[in-house]
Amino acid sequence: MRSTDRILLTLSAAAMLALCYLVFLYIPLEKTQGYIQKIFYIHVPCAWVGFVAFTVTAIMGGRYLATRDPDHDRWAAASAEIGIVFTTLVLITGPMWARPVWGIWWTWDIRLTSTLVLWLIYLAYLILRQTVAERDRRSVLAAVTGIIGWLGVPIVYLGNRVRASQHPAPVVGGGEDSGLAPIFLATLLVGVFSLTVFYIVLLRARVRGARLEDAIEELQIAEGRDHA
Amino acid sequence: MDTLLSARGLSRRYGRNWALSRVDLEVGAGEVVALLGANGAGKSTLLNLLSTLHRPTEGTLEIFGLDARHHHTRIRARLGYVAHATLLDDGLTARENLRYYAALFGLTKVDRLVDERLEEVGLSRRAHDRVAGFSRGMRQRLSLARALLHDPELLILDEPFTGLDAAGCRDLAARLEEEKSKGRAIVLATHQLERVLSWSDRALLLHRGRKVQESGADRYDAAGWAVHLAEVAEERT
Amino acid sequence: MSAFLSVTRAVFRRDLSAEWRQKDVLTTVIMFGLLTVVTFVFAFDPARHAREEIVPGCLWTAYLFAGMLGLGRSAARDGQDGGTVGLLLSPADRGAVYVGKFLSHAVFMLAGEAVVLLFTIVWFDLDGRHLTAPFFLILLLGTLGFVAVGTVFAVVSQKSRLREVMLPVLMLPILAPMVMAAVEGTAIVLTPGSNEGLGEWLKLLAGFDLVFAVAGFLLYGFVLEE
Amino acid sequence: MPDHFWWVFAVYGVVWVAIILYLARLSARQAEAERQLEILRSERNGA
Repeated sequence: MRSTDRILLTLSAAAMLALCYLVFLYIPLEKTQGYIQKIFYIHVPCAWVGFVAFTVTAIMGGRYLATRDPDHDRWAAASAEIGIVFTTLVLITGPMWARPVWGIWWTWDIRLTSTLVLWLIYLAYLILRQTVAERDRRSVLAAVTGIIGWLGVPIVYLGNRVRASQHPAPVVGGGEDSGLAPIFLATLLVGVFSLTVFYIVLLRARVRGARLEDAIEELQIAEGRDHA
Repeated sequence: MDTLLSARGLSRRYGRNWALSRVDLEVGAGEVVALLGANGAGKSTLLNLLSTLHRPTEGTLEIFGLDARHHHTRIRARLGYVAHATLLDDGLTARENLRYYAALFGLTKVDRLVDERLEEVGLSRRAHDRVAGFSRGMRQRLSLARALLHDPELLILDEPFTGLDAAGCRDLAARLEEEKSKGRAIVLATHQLERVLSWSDRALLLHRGRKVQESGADRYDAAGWAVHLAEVAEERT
Repeated sequence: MSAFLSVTRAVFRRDLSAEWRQKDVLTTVIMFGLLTVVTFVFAFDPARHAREEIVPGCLWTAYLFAGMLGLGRSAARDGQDGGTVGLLLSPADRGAVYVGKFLSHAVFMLAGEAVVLLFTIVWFDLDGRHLTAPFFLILLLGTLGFVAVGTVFAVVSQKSRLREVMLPVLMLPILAPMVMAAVEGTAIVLTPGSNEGLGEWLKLLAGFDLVFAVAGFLLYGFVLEE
Repeated sequence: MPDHFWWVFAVYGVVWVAIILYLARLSARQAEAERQLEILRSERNGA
């Protein structure tokens, strides 16, 4: 298992190096925002992984409800924990983009606002997991919250789009219509590939960790039971 | 006598401590089993598992031949549970309470059924009075009527005699004996063994979540068991 | 089908009778609704702000927080008076129970909101011109969305250590689009002139209600059972 | 260096540092858990 992770890690690192080469040395400057626009190729992949991670949480939650297999719950929890890390990075890189271009740290545009709400939904999910002690109950409540939370994300995006059409705000990452020239798109995909593979590595490591922690707890409890 | 309920290695854990550990139990159709043990011995925990209210942490439980983990809804339709709490709404009258549960259980010809059950537990005269004004004994009887509304094959009671005066206990014991004569299986937890002695088939002793003693199907007498209980209790402390 | 309806009706009627006796959900919703509106009046002096700027935000913030506290009370009561255990013991369809609870919560919310609205009309000098049909349609759709999500999370929050505190944490992020649509929609309706752009928000609200009513219907059983 | 280069590089740096530190923490936690499991298992078998 160690070897698969090592392969995935090198793949992700290689893609990241390719991304750096493309972003810093190869692709031409984007006409309107110039150099700062290069943040796009790490900002958007983070947002993408943030959303994919929450989708995995919702799917694994659903599978837990169907099978009650604790391992599904571990995947759901692990993915949420990694997802919030990436979503936090989006909320850091977003303002770092807006600052030089518009002189403001935060803009209530479509994507940043949607990411903030996703981040709050993640937080609610993780706080809920911290405040329910009994494992089976925690898994069920988290699964339901994960599914309902996930259903909310596209609606949040739709809501923001309607709001943006009525209160235009500077849009991080260019508006919908800023069609990406092929080279830009390719660079973006390299970034997405790199971070998605890294996400998989993190996910596998986190799930292994959770399995070990559960095994330890089982042993400690069995210990207690024998001496009762 | 085919088995109605069979539990294998039933355990339940709350946080780190085991409220119930590896209990086996068989209950045949129409059989009456008394569950004995001090407070905190795991009686209520076991009954919560048998009534499918809670899921066991370990072990298997089959009721009416159905696995309790997956078919709890179908099991509950054929099982009655009189818990510590009466589960009655003080603001509603006796009749309204039973009509509410009849609706939940999807029963038909509700009025006739409710009148019958109220008659059986001797509460017909109080059908239209609000439960708030009922005595502990009357609430217990109404709770019994609630649990018997859907004519369950298995009746589970958790300390039904607590809080009742001598007359109330005798009355309840008589009613339960009558239910047994109708072929209804009963599992009840109690401290007062002597009340159920004459009509219960078997007794089972729990101590610190484990089954420590089970009397066989042969006759046993309350005095013998009472002495026995005392010894076991002393040994353990 | 009739078993389904009889369960829904039984759950609905029991909630109403329990509320009729204690009235603690209604009092909570009305009290906190009015307190929030008054706080808004002190925070944004109505004289200096146009009505359509303050009233939508004020009204919906009042409804949100008062509603969440009301839901917390309702879920706590179900836990205490054995209501939930009684339901669990029965083979009643969990979806039917959800519909019953959904309707009773909707009734409590709408009743509380009506009282708060009356005071808001007086305090902000709203008159007939403002309270048009779309205004009440937004009120209804927003409340139904709130209740669809709230009915599920009221039970979830009761099972967390934080209890009522968990309710806003769980609900507010997910309710964001509903609040956005309700507030923006109400602002459009209160602004004299055409209700241009209102349709978008109504569609969003209706979609929100549908998605979460169906999700609640399917998931409520899992949460109740646990 | 083009203007804003260091700012953009800093953004990329933030992301890399964050995810690499997180991976390191996960691996450390996992190693710690493995060690603890070993101790517990040996105790149970040995005892």
